[in-house]
Amino acid sequence: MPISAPEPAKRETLLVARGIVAGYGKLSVLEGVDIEVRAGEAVALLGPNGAGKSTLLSALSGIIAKSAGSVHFAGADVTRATPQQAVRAGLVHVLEGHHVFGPLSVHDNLLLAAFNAPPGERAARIEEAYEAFPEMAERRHLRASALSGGQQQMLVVAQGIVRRPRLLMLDEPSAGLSPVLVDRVLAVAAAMRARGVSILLVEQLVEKALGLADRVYVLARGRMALVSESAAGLAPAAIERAYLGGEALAGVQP
Amino acid sequence: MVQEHGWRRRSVLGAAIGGATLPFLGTARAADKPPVKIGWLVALTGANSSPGIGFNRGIAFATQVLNEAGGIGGRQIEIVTRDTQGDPTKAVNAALEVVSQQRVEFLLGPTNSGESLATEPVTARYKVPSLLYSVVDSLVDIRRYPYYFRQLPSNTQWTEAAQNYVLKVLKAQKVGVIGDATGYGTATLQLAASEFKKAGGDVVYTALIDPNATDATAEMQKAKQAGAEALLVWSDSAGLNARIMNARGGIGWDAPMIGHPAMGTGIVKNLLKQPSYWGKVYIVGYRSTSFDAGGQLPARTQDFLKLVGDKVKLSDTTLWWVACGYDSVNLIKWAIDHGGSSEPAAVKRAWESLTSYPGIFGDYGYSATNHNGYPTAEVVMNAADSFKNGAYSLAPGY
Amino acid sequence: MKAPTALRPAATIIAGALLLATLPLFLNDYWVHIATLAGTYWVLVSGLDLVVGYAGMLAVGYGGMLAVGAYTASVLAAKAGLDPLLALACCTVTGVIAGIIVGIPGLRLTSFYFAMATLGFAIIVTQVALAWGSLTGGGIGLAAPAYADPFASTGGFYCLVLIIDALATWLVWNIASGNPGRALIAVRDADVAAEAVGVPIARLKLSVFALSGALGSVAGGLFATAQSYITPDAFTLDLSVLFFIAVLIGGRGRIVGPMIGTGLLTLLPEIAAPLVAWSAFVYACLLLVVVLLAPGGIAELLERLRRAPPPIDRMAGPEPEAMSAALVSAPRAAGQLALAEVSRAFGGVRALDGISLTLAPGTVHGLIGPNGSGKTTALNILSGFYAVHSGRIRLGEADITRTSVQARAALGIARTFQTPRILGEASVIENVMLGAWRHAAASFGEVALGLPRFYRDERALRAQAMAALATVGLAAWANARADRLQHSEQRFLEIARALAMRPGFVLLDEPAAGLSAAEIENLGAIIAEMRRLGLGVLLVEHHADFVFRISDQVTVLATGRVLAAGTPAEIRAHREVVHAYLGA
Amino acid sequence: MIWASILVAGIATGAVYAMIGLAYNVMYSTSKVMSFTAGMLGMLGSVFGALFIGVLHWPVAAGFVATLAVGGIFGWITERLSVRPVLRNIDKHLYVLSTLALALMVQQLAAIEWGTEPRPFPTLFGIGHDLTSEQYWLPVIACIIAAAALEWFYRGTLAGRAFLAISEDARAALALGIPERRMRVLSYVLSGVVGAFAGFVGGELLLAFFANGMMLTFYGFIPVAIGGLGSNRGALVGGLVLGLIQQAANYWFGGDMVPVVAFAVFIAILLAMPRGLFGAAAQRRV
Repeated sequence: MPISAPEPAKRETLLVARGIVAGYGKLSVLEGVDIEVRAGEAVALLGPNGAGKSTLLSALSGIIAKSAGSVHFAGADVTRATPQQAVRAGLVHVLEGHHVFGPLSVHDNLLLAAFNAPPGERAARIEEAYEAFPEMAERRHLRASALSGGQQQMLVVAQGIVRRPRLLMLDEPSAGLSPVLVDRVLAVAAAMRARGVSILLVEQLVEKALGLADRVYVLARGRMALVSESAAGLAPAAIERAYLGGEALAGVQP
Repeated sequence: MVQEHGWRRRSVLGAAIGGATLPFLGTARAADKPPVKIGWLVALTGANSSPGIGFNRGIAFATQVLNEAGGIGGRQIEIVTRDTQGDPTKAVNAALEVVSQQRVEFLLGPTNSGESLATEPVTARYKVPSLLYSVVDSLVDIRRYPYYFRQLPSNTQWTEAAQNYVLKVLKAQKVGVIGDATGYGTATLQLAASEFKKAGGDVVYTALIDPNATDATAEMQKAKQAGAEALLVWSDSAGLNARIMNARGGIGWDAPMIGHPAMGTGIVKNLLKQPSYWGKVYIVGYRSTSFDAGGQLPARTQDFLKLVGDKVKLSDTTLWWVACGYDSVNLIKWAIDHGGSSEPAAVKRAWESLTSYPGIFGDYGYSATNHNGYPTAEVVMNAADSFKNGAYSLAPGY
Repeated sequence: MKAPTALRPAATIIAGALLLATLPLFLNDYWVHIATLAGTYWVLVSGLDLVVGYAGMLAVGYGGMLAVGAYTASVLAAKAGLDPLLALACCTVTGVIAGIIVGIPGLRLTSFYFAMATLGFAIIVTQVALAWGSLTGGGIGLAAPAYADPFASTGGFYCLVLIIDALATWLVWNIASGNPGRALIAVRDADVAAEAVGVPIARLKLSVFALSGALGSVAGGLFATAQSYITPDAFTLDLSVLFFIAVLIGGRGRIVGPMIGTGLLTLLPEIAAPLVAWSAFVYACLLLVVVLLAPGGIAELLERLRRAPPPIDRMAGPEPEAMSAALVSAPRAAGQLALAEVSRAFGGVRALDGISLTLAPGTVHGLIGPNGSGKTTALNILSGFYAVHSGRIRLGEADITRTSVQARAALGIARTFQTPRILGEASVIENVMLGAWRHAAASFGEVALGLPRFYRDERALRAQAMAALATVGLAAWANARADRLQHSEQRFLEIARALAMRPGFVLLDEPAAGLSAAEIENLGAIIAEMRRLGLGVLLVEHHADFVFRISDQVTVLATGRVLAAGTPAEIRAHREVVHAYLGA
Repeated sequence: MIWASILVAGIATGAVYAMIGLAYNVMYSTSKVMSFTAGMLGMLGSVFGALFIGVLHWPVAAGFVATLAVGGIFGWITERLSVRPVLRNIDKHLYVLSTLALALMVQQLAAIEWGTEPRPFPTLFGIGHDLTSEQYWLPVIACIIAAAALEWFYRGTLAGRAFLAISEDARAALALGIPERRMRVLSYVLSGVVGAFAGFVGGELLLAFFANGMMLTFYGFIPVAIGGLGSNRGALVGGLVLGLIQQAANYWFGGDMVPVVAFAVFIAILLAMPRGLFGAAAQRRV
């Protein structure tokens, strides 16, 4: 569902990352990655499993250390920023894989997302999240571990809303969700973008991602394999090539 | 060759060893004769170091007095002090160091029974005349350890004094015997219980208590229920002694407690819930350092106190510890003076000929068959709550 | 590093002992006593090094072992009138028992719990010695055995200690350099890898605890005599901590380091006599400094100076033709390895939901699917790390559903891990020799005693491991520390280790992750050779084109179910697969 | 009467053990570290309480606050010196050694500076006598207060919920912008306060004695092992059980067997229930 937005060229740049090298311990997953996100746009970050997409988001949000490269966000150098500083600046990372705090209630999970908000503002922010996901409001006193997988994913995205992002980085929000729920979650992302929030979306469901995104990056084996200024004009074959290491799937039309 | 190396090492370790012996070297500069070196193994730090600190003051004082008066036959006295911290392994190392490296001619200590038991067999082969600072009976063994003489009373003398007081003065037949769960406590508990039965008494209750136990109320109640008329308490743990007294007072019981001198220390006093809980506690003491009914110490002890003046702090230690340390150095001087040399054989002969040396702590006497030198008659009981300037009053009945 | 023979360590140890035996000629009794004490402690620390240094078990309370031995020797000599040397020999028996008593909790407890348990053990031993007065003399203690000539004098006893030191060092050296040593390091650094190659972890740990207990107890027997008299007071917590720090300060997983550490720590309080009140504080400070600044200890520092620089030509090309030598003999055709209707859930989430899959010898079976589709779970179930909740696993006719990981390794099922589980501090070739664990013939005892079979094993395993390393192209790195390898090289190392198991089946968990294009080519050649030699290869991989290129069969999983299965061509044409991948 | 005294003394000592167990849990909550310093906190609480109130004659309230402050500072030092540096290390077990080293250093410092003899802890209120004296009821009340306060902190404050979040899933907490490191420091300071509180209220029972540190490290851990790591409820139950077992062992077998029995119970429970009564489930290995 394309949403009208200003021409890409006119937008100012929100996030600029250059030459990111990062990994876990001695293992370098990213080997010099550049990425940019402009204000108010949605960017899809695609790539096969193990390409380093989640690692890139973690490196941008400061959850893992970068061994080289720089990150600027909204004009400020956030290369060495802690995740807390990133969140305060509006650089928000929603982890993949239903990372909720099981023993805590839904409401407490959202309250924790408001950790860096001024105390007076917390309730209002949580209400915003409840508006986006009314089923969370209904279950506010339920333990998060009692939620279904799809509901847990909603909760994680809701935690993203509570953090009031300028750039929302969503890591595989569709994983483990039924198609209906996938659409719900992506609709929330689209609505946020309509309000001017930039979106960086990592997604396995390529078509869904392309439906939302203005631009596309494809990451393969720790490097950018493809950068496209237009999601709509992207040939599926090109993505397949980038995905599968150079060979397109023969005779298949997605 | 060995000596040479010892000397060389000493220069390497000069600072270390010098630091430990420094206080006593002050007047030794001009002496052209070699000093009389006395090894002194003592727990100055670590648990149970209070007696060691007291003994140490007496030894230092005697050394100072004698050295100022010209030493022993013109030889200055040098005390080689080693802090053993109450650890037998450290004590053995230190003992070997002073005998084989420092080549001391006399040995004092260690002050803790576990340490003495370990160092004695090790040092025995060096034939160094030694004064024992431990009460364990087996340490005096003329056949195996011919150069060892005990200056303190033995454990048996202690338990006998306590048990005589219970049976003859307090006229109590039924006792409870309590020890702490340490080496000393377990051993003395057995000794005291069996000796008491032999003497015709009735041991109605025995208990070993963990020295860190938080509470002894249950033990006191059990002892009371068992019909104990008095308690024999053998623990050198001040904390436990205080807890026993607190428990005894807490259940409103007033059976007398008789036993280890540690029950009379200022530490115990501080730990008591009420000062009155210190009443009816009688501890092993000595006639020489006890106030009589008129509040007077024996004349010889009074002279000693005049000599001491304010040179030795007595308020936080026990007079008999200081006196005992003072006597040790003087016993060594006596042996060299009377034996004619500091050769082990001569010293041994001299001490074995000693019938009654008038020490401050007591009248020592040894013979070729007896190396326990302290007279049993001088072991008495003191009232624990009568502590004043390092001494106690005689318990009622003397 | 040449293949070990009995001669080299023996000669080194004997030369060292002879050198040390001259000390009494130069030193007075005091220093000889200190040397005796250091030697006595080394007997214990050598064994403790196997437990703490090699196996990585935080056994803090080994002062208790010393007490066990001291009382054994003293009680037997004093009460039973045994000859002191015989009494010392008996210490090994009580030591083995005490070692196993400490070891059993060690099989189940994690680091801090185990450290606490061993501290408790040390407390209990002294409490029992205190309470059991009729035997131990209680608080009064008892006299230690005195040896007859020629061990009666200070120097003579010192020589006896040296002889036992040499023996202890010999035993520990053998264990450490042989199969058990490698397996222990594996238990410490990569326990799942140890399991996967078939190391019977519990039995191995208990053997090591028994040996270290025996050594600790013998040390106790000697300690008693050095002390001449023992009371429970002698076995302080400080002593336990000293032993433990000696291992750490020396550097875990080595022998020379802890030996130096033991010497230093015994000497320290003697040299710094005025600091006696502070000695415990100094020990603790040392421990903190070592842990924070040099966790590898002295030995690691020495190692850094000694290690040869890495070969310039980092990755020599693999030589797949060497694989047959690595496998020694053709794999046994045990039939097909099959999952039948297997399900497995984790906390309510069905990770696998009725999967069937067959892996035939001499074929490559690719297993692909999106994240969380159950690929790795399937691999873990095949190798035995996860139990199934329903369904069967068969190897040929045999049902191996409930067979342990180790037993499956023995049946010829080898695997690699998504994150390489290597022994970083061991050399590359030792990592591979670990894989050949099952093919060593010598028992723990034979290794300890350095019997001929141990050396035959070592030579054979080393040759086989070299062949495996040549196969994957790491032969030039054989003697380098494994953690100096790059991540991609570590993947090949794992494959070499799997080959050293002489397996019938190899399960590869994302072997191409993090590999360069050239390395992927090499990997392909190696897998092709596996197939040619008759191995069944399961390939769990994200890299789809690679899987399609080299697989005979491909199974696609999605949300725990088989989405498609067939030849690569069939799968490529499968519409749902494309959907699963591209979400179309 | 004997049974009453066993019960009263057992519950009182058990309460002190339970509070040390709480201190263990608070440290564990944010760092997954079990620290040998837990018992040292109790020892410091008694020693500094006795120093401030008994020796320096400060008012009880001032001495109490100052003691808790000392505990908090030591908690901070623990985190800074022996936890933070090793958390980065791959070999996570190093914390066992670094905290052991720090614990031994503190114990030795206390032995040298405070002395190796137990010293009295002042009576604070002087209410009750014998079995109703404050040395028995004070630890129990304090333990209830500490447990309730922690419960309120965890459930009722954002920082407390952040602790739970970090222990549940540190990465997710980090991603939410919760400052993990500052929270960890806070948890160590809090644990220091709880531990010093335990030593302060247990001072009359335990006396101000340097060797109490190791004793409490050991006996404070047993409740955690019994109750399950991280479970405050478990620590309370475990502390009570241990206190009563010790008193009973003392009664039936004698003082020399108390550590033997306590240790045997510890091992038996660990082997039977490695996760304790209320422990969390094991993690996946591969």
